[in-house]
Amino acid sequence: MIELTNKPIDVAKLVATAQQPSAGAVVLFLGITREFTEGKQTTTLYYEAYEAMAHSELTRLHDEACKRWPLVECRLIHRLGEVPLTETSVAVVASAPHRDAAFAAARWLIDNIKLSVPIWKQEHWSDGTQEWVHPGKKQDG
Amino acid sequence: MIELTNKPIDVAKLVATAQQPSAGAVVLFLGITREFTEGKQTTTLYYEAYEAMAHSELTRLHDEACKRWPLVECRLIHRLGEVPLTETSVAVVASAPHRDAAFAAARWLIDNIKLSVPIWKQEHWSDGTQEWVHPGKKQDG
Amino acid sequence: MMIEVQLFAGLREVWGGESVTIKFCDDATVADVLVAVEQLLPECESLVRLSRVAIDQQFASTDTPLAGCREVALIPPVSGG
Amino acid sequence: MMIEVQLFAGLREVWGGESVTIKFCDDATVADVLVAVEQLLPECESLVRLSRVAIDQQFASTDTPLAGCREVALIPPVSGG
Repeated sequence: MIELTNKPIDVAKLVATAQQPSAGAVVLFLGITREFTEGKQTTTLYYEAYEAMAHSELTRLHDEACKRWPLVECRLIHRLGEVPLTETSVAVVASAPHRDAAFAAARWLIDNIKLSVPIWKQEHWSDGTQEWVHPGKKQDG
Repeated sequence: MIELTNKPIDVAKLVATAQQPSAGAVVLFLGITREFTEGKQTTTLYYEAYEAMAHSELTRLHDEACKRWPLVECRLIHRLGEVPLTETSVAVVASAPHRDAAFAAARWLIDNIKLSVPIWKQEHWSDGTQEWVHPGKKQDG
Repeated sequence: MMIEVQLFAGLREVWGGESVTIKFCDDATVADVLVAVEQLLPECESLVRLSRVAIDQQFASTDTPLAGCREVALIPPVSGG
Repeated sequence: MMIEVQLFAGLREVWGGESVTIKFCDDATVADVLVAVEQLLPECESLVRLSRVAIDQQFASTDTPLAGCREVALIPPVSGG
């Protein structure tokens, strides 16, 4: 199951869906809004998506993970719009009979979400400036 | 923070404690009661501990993880007594500025909990028999 | 042929709109999209060079032809998660 | 000296009690605890051989002396988690 949402992510509900009788291990990863990045202070973050493609990329990653590992449950949720400090922007949960698969799948999923899903974050810095984050980008001009 | 408890583990509360402003990544691991192990069906599990030593071993692992990785929060909880199917016997949560540390710490902690914390599980099989689990043990007699 | 190229994040901000419509030759490819947007937004040169093109919501290699595609988007480096 | 050795899980079940009190020489070590329990519970031989001894709630090497210790426990392979 994958989801893009403008609302806060209900982590308790998400973890509960992964707790099924054939699973022995659940791994949850949350990406949350951090206050400091290389000494600069974040006030809040906004996320924008190319929604149709983000949906299909998340689905592709979900299905690929289910092929690679014997997962009992696998869910990916990304929040869009404003995500205040300490709140969850992305949640990945994977459950499996044993922990190797659950850890490997959760790690692979978040690594690949960060590589290929068309979602972007905009930093709102404490000095009042805003900045779209594009990894690898040098400052133009 | 480490805890041994006879009550169900409140996962939502546990994860919330890890969501602090200096963290960007949270990893939660849950060990849950699985129904089938090598074709045998589990009805329920019981956990017994050498409580004083389990407490000090969990504390040692917690402190060692906090030395090895730059963790913002780290909590270990093990439930004792009966843990019904799909419920959580052990919860490890680690948060850190970045995900490498959170994943590595959570994985190292659960691996080491399973090696050195004096807690034992008793399988209650669907055929009515009960069995203390001691990894590596050959059947005596 | 006229092709509407969708823009996002830093590119959308500089361009000031969600898409830009560009005229291409009938045998144009993905590589031509990158060149055209770079000329249109010279202040985003380094960002465009880091971007990938998605055709019909899938990443496309630079030699993919544009003819017949329904949706073209320029995908600057992503930062979700 | 008389030493009370705490037992857990499969060992406790076979012995039928939470601890066993055993007489040791004054210069006895952790290795002697393992030998004594193995003789006491021959049906648990393989399990005792896989077990570690904890002295005052810490795992102890086999040459650790018993004299002066407050708490001795036999720790069969653990299965928490």
